[in-house]
Amino acid sequence: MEHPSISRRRLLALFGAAASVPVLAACGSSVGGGGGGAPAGGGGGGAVKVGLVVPQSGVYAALGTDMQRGWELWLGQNGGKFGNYTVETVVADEGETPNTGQPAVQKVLQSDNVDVVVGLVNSATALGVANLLTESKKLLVVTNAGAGDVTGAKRTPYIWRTSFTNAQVSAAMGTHLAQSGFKDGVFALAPDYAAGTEVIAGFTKTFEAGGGKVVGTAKPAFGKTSDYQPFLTQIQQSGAKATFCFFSGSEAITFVRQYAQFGLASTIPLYGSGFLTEGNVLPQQGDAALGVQTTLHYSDQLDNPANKAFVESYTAKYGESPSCFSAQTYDAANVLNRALRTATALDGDSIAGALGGIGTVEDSPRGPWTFDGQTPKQNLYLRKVEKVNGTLVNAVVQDLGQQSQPL
Amino acid sequence: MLVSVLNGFSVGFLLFVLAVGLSIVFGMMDVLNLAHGALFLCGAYLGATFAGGWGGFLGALGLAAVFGLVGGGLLSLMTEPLRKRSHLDQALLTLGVALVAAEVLAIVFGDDPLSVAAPPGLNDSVQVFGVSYPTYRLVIIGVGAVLALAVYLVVERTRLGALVRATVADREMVSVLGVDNRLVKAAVFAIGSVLATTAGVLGGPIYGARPGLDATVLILALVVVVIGGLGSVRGALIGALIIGQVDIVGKYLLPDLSSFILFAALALVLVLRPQGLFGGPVGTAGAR
Amino acid sequence: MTAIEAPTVPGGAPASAPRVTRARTGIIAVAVLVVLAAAPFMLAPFATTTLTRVLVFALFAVSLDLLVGVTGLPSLGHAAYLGAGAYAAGWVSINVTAEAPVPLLVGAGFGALAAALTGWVTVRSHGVFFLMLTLAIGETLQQLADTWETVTGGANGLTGIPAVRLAGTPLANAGFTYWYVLAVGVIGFALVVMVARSPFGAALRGIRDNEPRMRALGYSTARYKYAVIVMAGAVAGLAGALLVAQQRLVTPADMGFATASFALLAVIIGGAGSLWGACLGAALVIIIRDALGPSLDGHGTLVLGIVFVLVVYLLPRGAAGLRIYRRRR
Amino acid sequence: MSVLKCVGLSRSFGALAAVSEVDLAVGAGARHALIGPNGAGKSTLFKLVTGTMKAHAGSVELAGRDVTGLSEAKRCRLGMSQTLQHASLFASMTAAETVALAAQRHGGGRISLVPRKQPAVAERAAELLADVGLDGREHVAVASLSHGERKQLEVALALACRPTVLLLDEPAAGMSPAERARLVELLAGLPAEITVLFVEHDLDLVFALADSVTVLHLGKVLLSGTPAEVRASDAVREAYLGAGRREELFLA
Repeated sequence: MEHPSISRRRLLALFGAAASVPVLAACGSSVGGGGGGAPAGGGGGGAVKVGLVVPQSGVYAALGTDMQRGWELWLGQNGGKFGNYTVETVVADEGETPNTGQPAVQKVLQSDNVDVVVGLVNSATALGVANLLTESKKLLVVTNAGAGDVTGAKRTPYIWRTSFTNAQVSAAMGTHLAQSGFKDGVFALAPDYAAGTEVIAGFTKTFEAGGGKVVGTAKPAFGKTSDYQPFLTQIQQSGAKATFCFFSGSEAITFVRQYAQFGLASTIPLYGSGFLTEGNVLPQQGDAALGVQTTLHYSDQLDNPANKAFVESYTAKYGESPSCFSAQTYDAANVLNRALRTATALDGDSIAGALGGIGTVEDSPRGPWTFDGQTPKQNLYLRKVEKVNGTLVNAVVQDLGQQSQPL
Repeated sequence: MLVSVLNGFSVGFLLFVLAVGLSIVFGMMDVLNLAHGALFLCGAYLGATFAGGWGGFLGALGLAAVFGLVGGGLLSLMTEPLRKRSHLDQALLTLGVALVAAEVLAIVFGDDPLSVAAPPGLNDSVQVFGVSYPTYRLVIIGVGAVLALAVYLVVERTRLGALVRATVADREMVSVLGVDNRLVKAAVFAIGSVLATTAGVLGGPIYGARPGLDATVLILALVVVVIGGLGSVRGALIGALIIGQVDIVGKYLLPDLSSFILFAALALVLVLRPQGLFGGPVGTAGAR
Repeated sequence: MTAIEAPTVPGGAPASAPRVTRARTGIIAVAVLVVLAAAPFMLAPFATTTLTRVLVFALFAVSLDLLVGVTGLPSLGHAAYLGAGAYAAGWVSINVTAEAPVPLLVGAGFGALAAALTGWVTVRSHGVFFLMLTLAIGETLQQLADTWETVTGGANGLTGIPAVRLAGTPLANAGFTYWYVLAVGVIGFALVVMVARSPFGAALRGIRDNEPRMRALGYSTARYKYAVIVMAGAVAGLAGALLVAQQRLVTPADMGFATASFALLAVIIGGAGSLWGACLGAALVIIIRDALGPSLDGHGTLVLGIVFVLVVYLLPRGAAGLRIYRRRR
Repeated sequence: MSVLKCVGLSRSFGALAAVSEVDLAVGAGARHALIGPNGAGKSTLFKLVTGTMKAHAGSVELAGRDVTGLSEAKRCRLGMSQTLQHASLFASMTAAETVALAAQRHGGGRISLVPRKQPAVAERAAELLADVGLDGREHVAVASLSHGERKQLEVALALACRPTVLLLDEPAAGMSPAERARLVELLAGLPAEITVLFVEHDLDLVFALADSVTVLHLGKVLLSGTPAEVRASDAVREAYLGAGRREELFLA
């Protein structure tokens, strides 16, 4: 009597083998030489292969789409070339966590043999792949992950950033609030995870330096809190004159809506780091977001010629106005183009060296900025949510001046 | 402080509507329905798509009932062939269904988090204890209380309720009495699922709808069922209200420890009464 | 790696599988080991890294199978012990030494410790209630890793973990790391097979089939369940140390619900109780998630869910792994 | 000196006092039967003695030692072994493996974590299987054993625990006459130092085997004595008359 489990196991083995063949078919040896494959062709001319690792699935998918659009827009406007290298882009899905992010970076480095990696939304992934880049001596241009360590405590010459650091964004708000009448009481809260802690630390440092007093703090559970009433009641009873907070994604939507529902919006003005009202969260927040003021290094309402052109061509091509994620990746292409004009070769060291020498990026949509410690030293803008002919936007209220990464 | 206690009730009642379906299905058929969270999320997305007017809200509730019945019936049908096998197989089956459902919802509704507007008239706030409190949540307390009463009456007072309780006590005996407990099981699965999708629509304006919400809500429902005890409506109600208070008032008193409050409460109950406050020794070493 | 697990009769008549099947399994095992060992020569670095991830996940699935398949304890929180081992191994590699045996021993030790500290809550329960308790424990430990920033790096994870050093030389490339993981993985697998085929293993299978009867035979089953939970925790911790050796990064996502449910899926696909089946199941899960996932634009889990449902139906004897496979008259 | 003594043992399920204040003393080497009409509380009393169920009051003594609070496992290790009314065995094992599992626990040695042949255990298992008439069926999967054979395996399993007190819950239930006769022969042939307490409906078996009998009725002890005394007692006939057929009691 043939036992069923034998036939099932044969079926299983067959299915397993069939599934694994396509993956492991790529031949070549992974024992020779240190780290990834040998660097691709060098010298002037020829092609440069770029691995664009952005989220195409999971919670950050919308950010990934904005980034890819920013990248393709710049290439479209500049004949798809960096210097006189034609750009060949390989896109990989960063996903939501390092479990998918790190393999994606490994894939573009080891099997697609790219010269430069661009992208990464998740800070844990950016920090996690540092050793991959240093060992394969390839350059990574981070276009979002805001953890301070990436270009601070855990800096490596192979990782540069065209976005921001968490503390840099909130430090500008700290100084501003200290000078605008809220000195004697601000309540600060952010989710209980690394980025939240960094933002609050950056804010508190400059706010207290300006003589301000933080009257209360709270750390809602990250990713698990959907009812902020306990914290809102605490804010009301702490006697704070204003609230500073940091939330992104679905938490930003829920918090801002509940902030209005519990009546705090009219009595205690809400301030935050730019991501509270940036990109696709704003339309979901609706009128609850009206009047919320945030600081960020970009807004599609910025009044400078570079941004006007950028917003116009982006909206024409994609039917939506760009977010800071699109601008950050647009700039990544810009700085790589400048670097490859002077870089002698395509390996990490030469491009990194060239990047150090590109000086001010004066034609950036966010306004002129320069690299300082491998991350932008840039203007931070105070923005306020207003309704402009029917749609909610982050109108620029004031330029809070240049701010580098607080160390 | 008082508003936190009030809000604790609103969260508690919503949790009850969510958890009671899981508790009955598990208590009755020993099927741990890990797809319960996906049913909730389906309701939430229905609420999000039809948000706007009262027509939309009631339409969403109606559709949620339909999806709940279909979903419950389907799940009951799918677990039927596994009836002779261990309860673990049925739980694993629902885990597979939960994975598939979550991905299908992500494909259909996309990855962006959606916010859900409360129906007009309930979208504003009202002064309670000198602080403004969203009217919608007051309504949730009312609706939750009514649903709790309804479920309690159905289970305790009606013939179907008696049948459900009898099947929880001894499924073989019920089948000996000539009742085809496959129908009873399908009915309870359907009711449990309708409760889950309804909770999704009701929870929309508070929780919104986003990928990953199904796992968060499943954990919450499991905590309520573990603390409240399995298979008992009373346990689910008391468990949900306790969790509502512990979660909300706890976060108000200890804002910096809010990540741990829920799990600390769970650990406490597991240490003191492993079978939960009201549950019989269903899962533990009790005679089965 | 594929010695077909035929439980030796605990001291009873000679092994049930007749002499010829025992030889056949020996040959298959050696053959697979040779192919696996030669893999890095034939594969590109990325493929080797994927295979390394498969080996790590396979050892983790085998440790879970010791609970699910051999003892009948379905756990949805086993990833917490993988995480405990990974964080411990990572921390020791950064702050003390990355020299070969240290991270492995520390990882296995902390995996066992985490299992010992949390396992006692679950030994009184069984079946689906055990499943629920372990789910709650897994979530609690993941939350701990998410917020204990000073040690675990919180949501950013523990990063910058130095490569493992073997007798002083760091394992720099994908090939050496692969061999290291293969060697330790085979040892871990052999340990689990050994326990499963020992008299202790026979007692575990008795508990799986009929725990009340085992109590009536004089076995205090709670103590056996606690012991096997700690052992499985240790092997999971060892797998955690290998995870660190491979990806040199640990984040709370590594110990979350997704990892635990995929491991349970791997065990069920392989036929709970057949330890080498768990390895095959692990290979399938990782290949679908990591290799085919991106091409399904990130919806690899959909395929896994469907496979899961099919496998639960296809299983002739249920996930509890009641293996009746001797074809006697 | 009685090797098994129950004093004031009671257990109720809600209002129903299934067992109330039962005193029972079984001498060493006795073959003691526990009979009574359906619902008299026999199985409940059996479970209280084996420790499967916790008593609400009263005590159980094994060889002079109070075991009331001890778990089934501890009582088994102290020499009390049991077979269950509905044979409950290990679905994935063969007959030999089942008995070996019990034998290895009571073989004196430690349960080792390393695979190793245990010849002593194997021998004992084979010997026990032969005793209960399952020789030649050692390697048959339990699932494909007949009902009678499974009951025989239960007895072998209980004996593997080297019991001083053997508790059998309706050992002959569902057995064919041939298997029943073999069981009687087996139980009669048990060494004298093993005390046997068995619950049984089949009064032929009871009077064939038992040297002392206790009759339970509505949770109380109606009568304890020799088989002859029980057969002659009106009270017992009353209890059964009300519950059972007359002629069954008056077997020749």
